[in-house]
Amino acid sequence: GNDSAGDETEASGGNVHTLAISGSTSVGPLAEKLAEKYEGNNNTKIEINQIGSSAGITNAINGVSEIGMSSRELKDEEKESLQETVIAYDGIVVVTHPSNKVKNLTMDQVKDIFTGKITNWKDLGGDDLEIVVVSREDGSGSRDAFQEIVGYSSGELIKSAIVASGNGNIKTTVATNKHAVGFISFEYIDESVSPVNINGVEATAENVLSQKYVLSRPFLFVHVEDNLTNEGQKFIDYILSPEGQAIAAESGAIPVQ
Amino acid sequence: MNTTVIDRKTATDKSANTTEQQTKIAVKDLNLFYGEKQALFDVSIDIKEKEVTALIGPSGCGKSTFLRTLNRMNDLIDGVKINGKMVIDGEDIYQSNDVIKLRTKVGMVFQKPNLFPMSIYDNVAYGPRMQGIKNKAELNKIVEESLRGAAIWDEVKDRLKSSALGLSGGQQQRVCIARAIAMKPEVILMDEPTSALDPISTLKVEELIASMKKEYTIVIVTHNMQQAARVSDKTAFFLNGEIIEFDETNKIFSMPSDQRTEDYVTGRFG
Amino acid sequence: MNTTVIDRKTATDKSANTTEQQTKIAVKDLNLFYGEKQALFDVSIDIKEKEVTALIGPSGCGKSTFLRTLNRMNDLIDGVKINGKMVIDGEDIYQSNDVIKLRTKVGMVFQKPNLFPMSIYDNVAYGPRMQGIKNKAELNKIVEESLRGAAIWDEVKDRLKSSALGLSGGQQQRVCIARAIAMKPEVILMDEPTSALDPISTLKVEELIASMKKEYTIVIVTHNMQQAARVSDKTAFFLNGEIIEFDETNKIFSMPSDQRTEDYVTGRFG
Amino acid sequence: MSSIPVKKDAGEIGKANKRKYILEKVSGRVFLFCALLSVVSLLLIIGFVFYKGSHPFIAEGYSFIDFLLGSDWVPSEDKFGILPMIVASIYATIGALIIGVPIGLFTAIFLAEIAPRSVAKIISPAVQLLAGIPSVLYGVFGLAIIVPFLQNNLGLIKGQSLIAVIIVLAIMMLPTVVTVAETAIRAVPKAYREGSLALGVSPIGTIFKVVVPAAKSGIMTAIVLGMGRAIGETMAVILVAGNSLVIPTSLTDSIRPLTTNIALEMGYAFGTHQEMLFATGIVLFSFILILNFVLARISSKGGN
Amino acid sequence: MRKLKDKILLGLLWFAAFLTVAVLVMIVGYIFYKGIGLISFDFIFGDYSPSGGGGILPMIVTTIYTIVISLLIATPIGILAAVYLQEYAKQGRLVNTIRFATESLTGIPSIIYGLFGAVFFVTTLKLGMSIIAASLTLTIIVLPVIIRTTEESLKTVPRTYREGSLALGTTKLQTLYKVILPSAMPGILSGLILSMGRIIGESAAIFLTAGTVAAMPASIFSSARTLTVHSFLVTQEAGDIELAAAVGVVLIVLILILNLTATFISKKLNKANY
Ligand SMILES: Nc1ncnc2c1ncn2[C@@H]1O[C@H](COP(=O)(O)OP(=O)(O)OP(=O)(O)O)[C@@H](O)[C@H]1O
Ligand SMILES: Nc1ncnc2c1ncn2[C@@H]1O[C@H](COP(=O)(O)OP(=O)(O)OP(=O)(O)O)[C@@H](O)[C@H]1O
Ligand SMILES: [Mg+2]
Ligand SMILES: [Mg+2]
Repeated sequence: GNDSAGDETEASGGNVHTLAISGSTSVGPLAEKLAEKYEGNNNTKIEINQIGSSAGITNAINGVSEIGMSSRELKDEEKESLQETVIAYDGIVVVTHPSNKVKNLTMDQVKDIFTGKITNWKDLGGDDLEIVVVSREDGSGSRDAFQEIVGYSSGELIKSAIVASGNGNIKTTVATNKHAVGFISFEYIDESVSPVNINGVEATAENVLSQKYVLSRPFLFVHVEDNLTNEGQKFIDYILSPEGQAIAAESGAIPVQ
Repeated sequence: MNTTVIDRKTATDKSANTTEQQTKIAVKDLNLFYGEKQALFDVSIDIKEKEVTALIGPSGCGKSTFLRTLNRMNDLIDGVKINGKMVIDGEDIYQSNDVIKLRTKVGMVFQKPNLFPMSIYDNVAYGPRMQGIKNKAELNKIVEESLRGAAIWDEVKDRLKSSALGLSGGQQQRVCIARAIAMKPEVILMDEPTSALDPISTLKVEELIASMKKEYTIVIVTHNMQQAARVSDKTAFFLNGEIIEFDETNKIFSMPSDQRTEDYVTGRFG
Repeated sequence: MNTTVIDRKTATDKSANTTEQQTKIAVKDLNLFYGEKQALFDVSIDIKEKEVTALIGPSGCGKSTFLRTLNRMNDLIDGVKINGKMVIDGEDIYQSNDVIKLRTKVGMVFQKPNLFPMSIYDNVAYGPRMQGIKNKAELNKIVEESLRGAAIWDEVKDRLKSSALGLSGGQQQRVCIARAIAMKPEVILMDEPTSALDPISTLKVEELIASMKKEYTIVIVTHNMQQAARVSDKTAFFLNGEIIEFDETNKIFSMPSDQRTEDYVTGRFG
Repeated sequence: MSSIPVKKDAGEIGKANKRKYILEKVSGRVFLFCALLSVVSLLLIIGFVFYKGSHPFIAEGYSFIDFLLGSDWVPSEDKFGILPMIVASIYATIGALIIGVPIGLFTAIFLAEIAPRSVAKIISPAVQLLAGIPSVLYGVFGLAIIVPFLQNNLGLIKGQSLIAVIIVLAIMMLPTVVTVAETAIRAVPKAYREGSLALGVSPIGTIFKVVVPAAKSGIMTAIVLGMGRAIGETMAVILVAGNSLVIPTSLTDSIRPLTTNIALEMGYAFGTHQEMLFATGIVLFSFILILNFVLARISSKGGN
Repeated sequence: MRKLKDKILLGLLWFAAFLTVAVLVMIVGYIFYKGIGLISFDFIFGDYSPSGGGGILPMIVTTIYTIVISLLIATPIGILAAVYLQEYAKQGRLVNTIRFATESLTGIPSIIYGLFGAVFFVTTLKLGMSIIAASLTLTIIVLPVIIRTTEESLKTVPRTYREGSLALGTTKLQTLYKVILPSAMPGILSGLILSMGRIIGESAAIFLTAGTVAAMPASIFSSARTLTVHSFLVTQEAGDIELAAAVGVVLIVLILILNLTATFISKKLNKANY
């Protein structure tokens, strides 16, 4: 499969090949940065569309895009037609309002908060404030990963939880509400929110790599075997190369070993 | 019906002899500009109470414009400037701020019928309702009286609730008159109120004007010289925005003092 | 000018004696319904070429409705049903599909002036332009002739390029006449064309009608009995959607054969 | 007299006009084509939504009643109940209409009838400007200003609430309502105003009793289009609604309207979950149909 | 009584207008306050860089592309469809149904249009994720707005204009473009301005059909990112409100320029008719 696609490109000589990638809005920014560096050195134009994991996977399946980006695990029926490559990991961190005194939680406490068993910060050593839970939307890769690791299901999530779409919206919501707790990717942490340690372990890339910090999820590139061109393969290779992984680390993701 | 006509004739003759009627509207040196263009030049006229004053003159001479200054309808047109004095019942209407009072007192019937897109009943009841009359029976009475007064009752009594815009031009104009009457104003301004009417309706309206004279002061613009002669006590002849002559109707039509008036009124025919 | 008037009188007298004029429009058993409501009942009439036919009758009797069937303007109103025969120049206009030809041939002036929101010049040049005349000089000529013909040229010649809607009612109506004349039609329908005009303009328009008669067939609705008597050769009296009587104008006004006609025309005054 | 001679060739159309009639016919067809094109594209969309959305109920054995009346929405556990969202949508839309329509109409009336020309000339385009500001920015504005404001002043633990949604939607429908209504009011013939004023009716009375009723049809369009904007809006609502899956019982509860449910999860949904989101779209569409129907009824009632 | 009522109503009118203006000032003010700091020559005219520091020129260009193409397609179709419904079709059940459906479709969330566009234009018609696919989707979104507002303004043209013109033996078509459409122009224009707003403000329908490629589009068949999609992405993922607001500032200026142009064009058109 690769060959025929490769022939096509070679036949067209030095023409610029356009590599269409679409999918997850979480993977997108990282992919854009990688593409920017890569395009500088290679005769390839990379088009990245951040339209959501499912849309990207669909595009990859029906050939609209060569590569799909996903921040969620593939479902079984999707796995039948798609190849997946983990290009990096994304650490997930629990965040609160900067004024919140609670800086450490156990995994069980996190679960109790998100399932509504603990409803006041004073039970966790904080001020007497009701807890407002902020979650991502059902189906989101972050949420899937977070729930799986923490150990509760979507059905158990407290009903009154605010559901925000995207890391940015969780961050903004938590940053403007003293009661709030949510979870976001490492790369979006800044001083507007306060990160919480889990079981006393700080949320850092090193701790994820050393497997002391367990809240993380994979960033996936997926493609249909026959649709991937040489250029596509080369870009994936580049990402997995030390240079590519360095860029990933720089932009807040956790490199694959 | 005929008696009314006779009554009117006598009344006209009487007023021709006696001039003791009080001044209702006194206009002095009125100038009106549409933007740059002057449409009225130093108009001065005294309109007497309970008389019919006719305004005649060729098209475009400013009759409608002058009529509309009497209830300040020209205020609505952008760029209209007015100076001079216009006193109604001793009150300078361009000094007072109460246009509503003015317009309740000075009713108007326009050149083109301008009924609202409502039922006939609602059109006539509109004014009284806005004055706060809610009682159904009272409204019904006002509507019927006004429509009868405008000689249109028989034609519309079965379709009071249907849209007024489905009426013919003549019918519409008469409902407009009814709408004005319904407000029981003191002065009624009419801008060619019968120009869209057939002779029979015209006759009815003229009789109406004659009978209304007992209570109201009426100013009427007309192109119909015969009509002016028939219905009015005084006539003012306008030309190019000026009043050329203003006098007893008899006098204007029989021995006008200005050559231009004579030229105009003898240009009549029929 | 006066000669025209005399000419006209002679012409009228002549046509009263001689009936050899050809039929231009033949109407047979025409019925018209506005939805459920019948407005015209079995109307039959022969309109002769190069004559003026007046339609008279009380308000709401169907004069305008009938006039509008002659150039199929009623087609525009939803729910209008027409049956019967209407033949112009040997052609049944309700069989033919060429309304454009019909309306080019049969011009119309409406009851209320309906100028377009364009300049005076563009209003008059509108029809000719739509027929494909582009030549400036030719258009100028048509516009000037038409405006002169409608006795309005002198009043507007300096403001041809300004909006037609700034004119007074009377001025607007005369521009409407000019607009119709500009198309050089064969038949001209006029729905109370002078109801908004002063006597001088009315006289001019009546003279115009008289002089136009040499070339055009004219059908005119009027409320003014004198006008009907002055300008028309034949007169049709409508009542409740029926033609009660149709005859020489002289006859209608001097010795009508129907009592209702007599009642109506003797209701006149002046 | 009884038989009128009719020429044989009478039916023929003159040469000169033939082209005009052909043009007339062609243009009529073109107009019809355009109307059909719009109708077809609209039908395509409706068909698309219904095709996708009815699949689970027809082919996969889900119960439509459970879908409508269920109050649990956990796609990952195959639970699809949208009752809380239906209730939320109804509350939010009605609330936005109650606030947005009067303010919008009154503003339109103000601009068309009361404001001096020079003022209206500045405000009207400025209001139209509001129509072009992306809804995301309304959402950001809502999240950064309205939500904290509500939270602080109403003593709430979270400002993401029904009332926040209502306020944001009311603001978002303003430009549409104001612009369309203003145009309609300006188009009312001057003769109506004159007729009323000449009866000694105050300018305000004239406006409300004659001008506004005369502009009724345009005003209804303004309301319907504004409502469309309110119902169809997603991006701003996502940010201020809180999107909680509860049946709202007070103005301060977080809500998840039907639209945000679709927009929120479509990015990650697949299979039945995605089809259920389309089914949500069907419900939304029916909801809009009912509302429009009610509005049309109201407006024709007012017509008599 | 009446006077008091009048006073209250007048007060309400002022209050409503004040509220509207206040909201306007607050929103525009907020956007400027947050965003103006980022505005610079490079920000507007520089090329985009994902690693930061780049400008938004590609998004500006894309935005203009989508506006122009969508309006080029939607304006004639919408106006002519409205003309058909209002002037040609027999008023009755069918037309009312079409009208009703059109109105109802204004309420469909744009994400559904987006999904439809993704299936129909992008995949079925094989246009790929592209500006043209997005523009076609937007065309469908704004059609109801254009049709309804045009119909309304056609309704306000007095019947006497139609009669006056037709009585001169002109065709419906001539009457339409010489008399009716020019008189209806102001209303049609405000509908177009609203549509333009809708196009500019749209995000969901665009990112599913045009994608989010942050590069200068090579042609209308390229995938690209509009300003609004850009501000949507930076809010949603990065929570970068300053950047979103800065994009908002650019959008507001762009809308201003476009509205002024539209008004100018309509004035020119009106002059041409005098
Ligand atoms: N709104 C306006 N703006 C500018 N000029 C106007 C306006 N209204 C009227 N005029 C001009 O003012 C003059 C007087 O007009 P007016 O309507 O008072 O005449 P009129 O005597 O009532 O005529 P008619 O008998 O034809 O109704 C005319 O020359 C007219 O063109
Ligand atoms: N569009 C319409 N729909 C329903 N009825 C109508 C319509 N137009 C006119 N009519 C009715 O048809 C009858 C004849 O009207 P038409 O306008 O022909 O009268 P007319 O003789 O011209 O009266 P006028 O002298 O007042 O102009 C009237 O009763 C009128 O109410
Ligand atoms: Mg006048
Ligand atoms: Mg008539």
